[in-house]
Amino acid sequence: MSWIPAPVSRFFHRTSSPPHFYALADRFIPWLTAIFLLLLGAGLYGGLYLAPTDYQQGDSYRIIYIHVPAAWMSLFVYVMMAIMGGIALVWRMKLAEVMLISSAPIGAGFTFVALVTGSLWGKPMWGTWWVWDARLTSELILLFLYLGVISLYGAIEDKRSAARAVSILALVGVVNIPIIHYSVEWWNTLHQPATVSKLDKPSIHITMLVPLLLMAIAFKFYYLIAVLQAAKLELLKRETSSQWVKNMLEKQA
Amino acid sequence: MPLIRAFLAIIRRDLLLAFRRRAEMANPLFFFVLVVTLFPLAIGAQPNLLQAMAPGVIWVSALLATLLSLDSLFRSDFEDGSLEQMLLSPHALSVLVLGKIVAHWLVSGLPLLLVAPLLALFLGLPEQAMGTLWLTLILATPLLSLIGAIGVALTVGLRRGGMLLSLLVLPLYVPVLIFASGAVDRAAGGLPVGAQLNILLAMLLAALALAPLPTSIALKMSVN
Amino acid sequence: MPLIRAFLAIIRRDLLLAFRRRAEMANPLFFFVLVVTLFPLAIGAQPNLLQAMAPGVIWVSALLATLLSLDSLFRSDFEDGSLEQMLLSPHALSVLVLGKIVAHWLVSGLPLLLVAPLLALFLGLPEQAMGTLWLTLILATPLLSLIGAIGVALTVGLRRGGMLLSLLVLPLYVPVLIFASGAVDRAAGGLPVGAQLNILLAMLLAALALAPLPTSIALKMSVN
Amino acid sequence: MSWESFWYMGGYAAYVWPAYGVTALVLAANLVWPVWQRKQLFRQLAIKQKRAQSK
Amino acid sequence: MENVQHATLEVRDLSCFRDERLLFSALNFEVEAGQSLLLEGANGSGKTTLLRILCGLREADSGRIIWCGQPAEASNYYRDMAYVGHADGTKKELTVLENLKFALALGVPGKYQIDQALDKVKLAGFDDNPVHTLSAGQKRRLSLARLLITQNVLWILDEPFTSLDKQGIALIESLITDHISHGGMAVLTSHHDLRMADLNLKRIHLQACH
Amino acid sequence: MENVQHATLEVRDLSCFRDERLLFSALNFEVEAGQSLLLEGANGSGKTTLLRILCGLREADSGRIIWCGQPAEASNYYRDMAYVGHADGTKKELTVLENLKFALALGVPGKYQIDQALDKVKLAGFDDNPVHTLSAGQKRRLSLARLLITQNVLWILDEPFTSLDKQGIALIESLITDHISHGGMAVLTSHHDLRMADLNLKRIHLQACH
Ligand code: HEM
Ligand SMILES: Nc1ncnc2c1ncn2[C@@H]1O[C@H](COP(=O)(O)OP(=O)(O)OP(=O)(O)O)[C@@H](O)[C@H]1O
Ligand SMILES: Nc1ncnc2c1ncn2[C@@H]1O[C@H](COP(=O)(O)OP(=O)(O)OP(=O)(O)O)[C@@H](O)[C@H]1O
Ligand SMILES: [Mg+2]
Ligand SMILES: [Mg+2]
Repeated sequence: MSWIPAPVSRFFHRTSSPPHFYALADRFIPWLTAIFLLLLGAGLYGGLYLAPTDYQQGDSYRIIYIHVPAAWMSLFVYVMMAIMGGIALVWRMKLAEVMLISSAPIGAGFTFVALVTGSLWGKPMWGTWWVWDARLTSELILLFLYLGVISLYGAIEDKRSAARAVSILALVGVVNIPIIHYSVEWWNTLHQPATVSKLDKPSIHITMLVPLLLMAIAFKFYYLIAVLQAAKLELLKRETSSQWVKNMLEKQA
Repeated sequence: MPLIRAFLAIIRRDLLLAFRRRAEMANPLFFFVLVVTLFPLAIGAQPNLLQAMAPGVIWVSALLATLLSLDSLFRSDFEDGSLEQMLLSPHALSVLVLGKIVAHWLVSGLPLLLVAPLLALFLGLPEQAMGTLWLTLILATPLLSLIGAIGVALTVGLRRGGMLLSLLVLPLYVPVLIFASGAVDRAAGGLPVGAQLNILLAMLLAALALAPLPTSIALKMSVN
Repeated sequence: MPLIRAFLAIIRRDLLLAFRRRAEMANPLFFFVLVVTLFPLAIGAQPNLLQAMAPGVIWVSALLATLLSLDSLFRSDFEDGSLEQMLLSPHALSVLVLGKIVAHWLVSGLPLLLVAPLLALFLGLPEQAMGTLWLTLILATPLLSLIGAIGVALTVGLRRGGMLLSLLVLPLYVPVLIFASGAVDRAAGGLPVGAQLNILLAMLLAALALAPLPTSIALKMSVN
Repeated sequence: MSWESFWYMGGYAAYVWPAYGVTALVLAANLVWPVWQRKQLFRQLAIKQKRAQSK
Repeated sequence: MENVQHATLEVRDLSCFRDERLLFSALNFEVEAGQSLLLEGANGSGKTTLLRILCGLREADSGRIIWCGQPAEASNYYRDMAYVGHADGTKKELTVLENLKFALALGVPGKYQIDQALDKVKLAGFDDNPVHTLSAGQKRRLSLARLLITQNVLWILDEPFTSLDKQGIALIESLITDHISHGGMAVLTSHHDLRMADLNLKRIHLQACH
Repeated sequence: MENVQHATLEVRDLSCFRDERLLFSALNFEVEAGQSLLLEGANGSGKTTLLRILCGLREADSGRIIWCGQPAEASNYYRDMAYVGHADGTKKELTVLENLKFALALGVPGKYQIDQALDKVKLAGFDDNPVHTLSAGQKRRLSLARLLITQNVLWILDEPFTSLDKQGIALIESLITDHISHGGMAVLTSHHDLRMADLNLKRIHLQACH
């Protein structure tokens, strides 16, 4: 790792030591929460109140403010997991393992939200809850990939091995995501010339776009908060017998 | 009564075990959902075709999911010696076995009841057939557990019984499959389904009365 | 070369074992046939519907049969300690693992090649699609073994990994399913299939090069 | 715009509000669950420590 | 244990084949209350097989088992007998207490309460530990605690000392001695040399036939 | 075995946790050619775990293993070492000969031919028997025959005497003595008292920490 400048590597070493990371997370979470709430409030206000009704879709389009950010996050989190997995496998970094595991339920949550909100949007727009469209199908499969990661981690008792297993799975899965995506897209166009009218992308108005972007950034901050909370728990679980946890217990008592 | 106490203790313990092994518990459900989603992928997004296939696809998938969950019915008991202790207990073995089957259904059959309608919706099954789908699932999933138990009991002593189990059990599942998917199919077409449901009910009652006995005999043989 | 000798020895031993356990060997094949025959039963005798479904049904069944046969890839080696010995051998683990995968394909993939056309005929697949069905099977069944090996390696240390395995592996099988059944479908409709076959070939080559490494890492983890 | 028409969502209330509701639930669950679990863990550890000390 | 004083186990003309190979034939022995029987023999001589026949998990090729003067099937034999084999029938995911409670629900309550039994096998305080967190020796002792909480006269134990350290062996020897001295009976196998000198101990040596 | 005279195994500062519990820490020892090491300790003290770390099947939480002066990964360690654990890696459906031939194909040919090795472990004549027809003792001896036909210096044996009768124990003791006296090394665990008096035997006692 000689190509990494010494101060940088020192910084990583320090922040990746569990007690240090724990304290750091504790320090950051209030700030992150404040930013998240601000962005969320602004996004919701802009999206639900300020933005005009769509001339084609009526008010149902307002689902966009949660659907699209959630759908973006579902992909983003998986890519993050794969990166963490790579780091965990190559450098044996415990913190990367912890972040990987902590991300999985959050990513699964985003995927689930994208599916449900999409479905709820699809009923008024397409007249059906579900179509076997490329994007929808690959999102469903993404949910299974997340569930696989979560189940595999739960099933292996030795958590060090479990983290390794999950890192491998996340990496193999991420290689497959583009393949799945393109195969599904191709499969769909080969078979079916859009029986259901797809969303004609209306050139989105600026008053509609800004809240969408606000919500997207808000979701990123939400992810940071949630993953830090989960990582704190995971670190504690893994190091119950270590000295820093004992010290913290005494402080709490 | 000690017998009823033992029966309930078995159900309680198996549910507790299922809860402790949560990760495994959800698996038949995942498998069911996965297999159902494979079909649209394999056949292409042709709504009419999918709709016509829906009853068959859902029922075949339910069958396979139950089949794969069967292995867990006696496997761990066999491996850790609990099965021997059950055989040696002074209570009627058939009743204890029935307790295990009930627990198995609660863990692996019941969840199917909850997601099957959702998947049916995804496949485009007409709303008027939903009720029938539900009824057939309620009647037939316990039946699958009961019939399957005989097969597992016969193969639990074998190292890799999984495949053999499917060969034994799938043929026995055929009547269930025919009546259940037939009923849903007819309901989708707006036809009456009373006869099919009655037959399923009769089969369920018969299996409840008859299946535990051969299962216990087979278990005794497997432990030998 | 000692490495090639070890590679061949593994294939030879696994084939010998499969031959000694003949009864088990035939099981994936039976399962395949059984699942395919469930569909006419579930859907009723509607020739047009069956014909339209044929590529999908055959490919989904082949997938499930391979999936169920996967467990035997490392299970018995894990249980009797052969896997540990393989890990401790001075040879490159990836090559030994590839040997095991090849043997697995010879035992469980190859037989499917032989009966699938028969079943396709039985479901009414047009003759002009038979060649394509064959080609897709030749290209894609090794691919299934290669991808599946990663999943088994991850779960072989678990007591009841079977169901979890499907959850891990089926999503990864989706592209294979789509291209393979898509190709057969197009062939049945008289369309060209070169693109699909090329993609399958590319995936096969990529998997041959890439899959053994994560498989060996996962095996090391499982033995730990 | 009145609150009533806001909640009415141009006739799409039955789709929009459940969507927001599910989102809120899932996101909240993913935040609250680890915090709750951590409290639980602390409690368990405290009990264990007390037991170890009394031994 | 009202019928303890009269309990007898008689085995008459027992024989067993395994894969066409004779393991033992015309085996005759008796065990009475307050007595114990140690099966000895080289590896593969059929000790485990004999124990499993004795407790009805396997059928003998010929011969009879007689309990208190009656054929085993017609007597209270299965209620009075308890077996601990290599697999001890405890669930790894359940706690010590849950396991014992379940054993109690399947059997008939016996001489000791659950916490008394845990005390006796030196597992007090482990009530809430899942079994998979116990060491091998603790697991063995747990499987014997089951014998204490349910009512039974005859203990059938297959290598109860296997993979135990010295203290574990001593503890289990004392449990058996205690059971016997209160009018119980035991049939067991072991490659260890038993030191239960004050015991009314019969020995049967199974001859390996290969 | 050209490098036998200089072979040394050094273990430095090894430590291992299991489920948050310290099994051992700061473990240091050396074994030289012609020496053997016996690990002792109560049930669950970590003997098996240590052996598996020694042969690289498990990762230590800290510490190094040094073979002939080099870190294990950088040396011929994995070629010079052989491990026989509880599961011995023989296939029940294959014959004795087929199993040994396969072991040979995976390893490097060693001091003995297959039939010489079978002679030495008293399995001559069993070449064509499928392994599942062997008794437990014969199986154990077969798993040691594998060590004789492949080239290796260090034997790592986990309870090689378990469930063997007295003759079986004597035979395996003599095999180990023979290996050591020809400049080999062995690390083993056992609950039995070893009678290899003429051996250069080191002992390490693992303390159970619970
Ligand atoms: C269950 C149903 C649905 C699912 C699973 C789903 C899934 C997704 C996914 C995964 C994305 C992100 C794609 C990417 O960034 O590459 C997305 C974006 C989007 N979805 Fe959906 N969707 C569903 C239904 C709908 C419906 C009914 C509509 C509107 C009528 C819709 C409108 C959009 C829009 C506007 C975007 C953003 C497009 C872009 O980023 O280019 N979705 N959806
Ligand atoms: N499942 C089996 N199938 C076939 N033969 C078996 C089986 N189990 C045991 N045997 C054979 O039966 C004989 C008796 O086995 P058993 O397990 O009763 O011996 P044992 O006296 O308990 O030996 P050990 O001291 O090793 O426990 C052995 O020769 C063995 O080969
Ligand atoms: N798979 C496992 N998961 C968690 N803990 C384990 C596992 N295997 C062993 N342990 C624990 O690790 C410790 C050491 O086990 P190990 O098998 O190394 O002991 P040992 O010294 O070989 O004991 P024995 O004399 O019983 O063979 C034990 O306390 C045990 O509880
Ligand atoms: Mg025995
Ligand atoms: Mg050990």
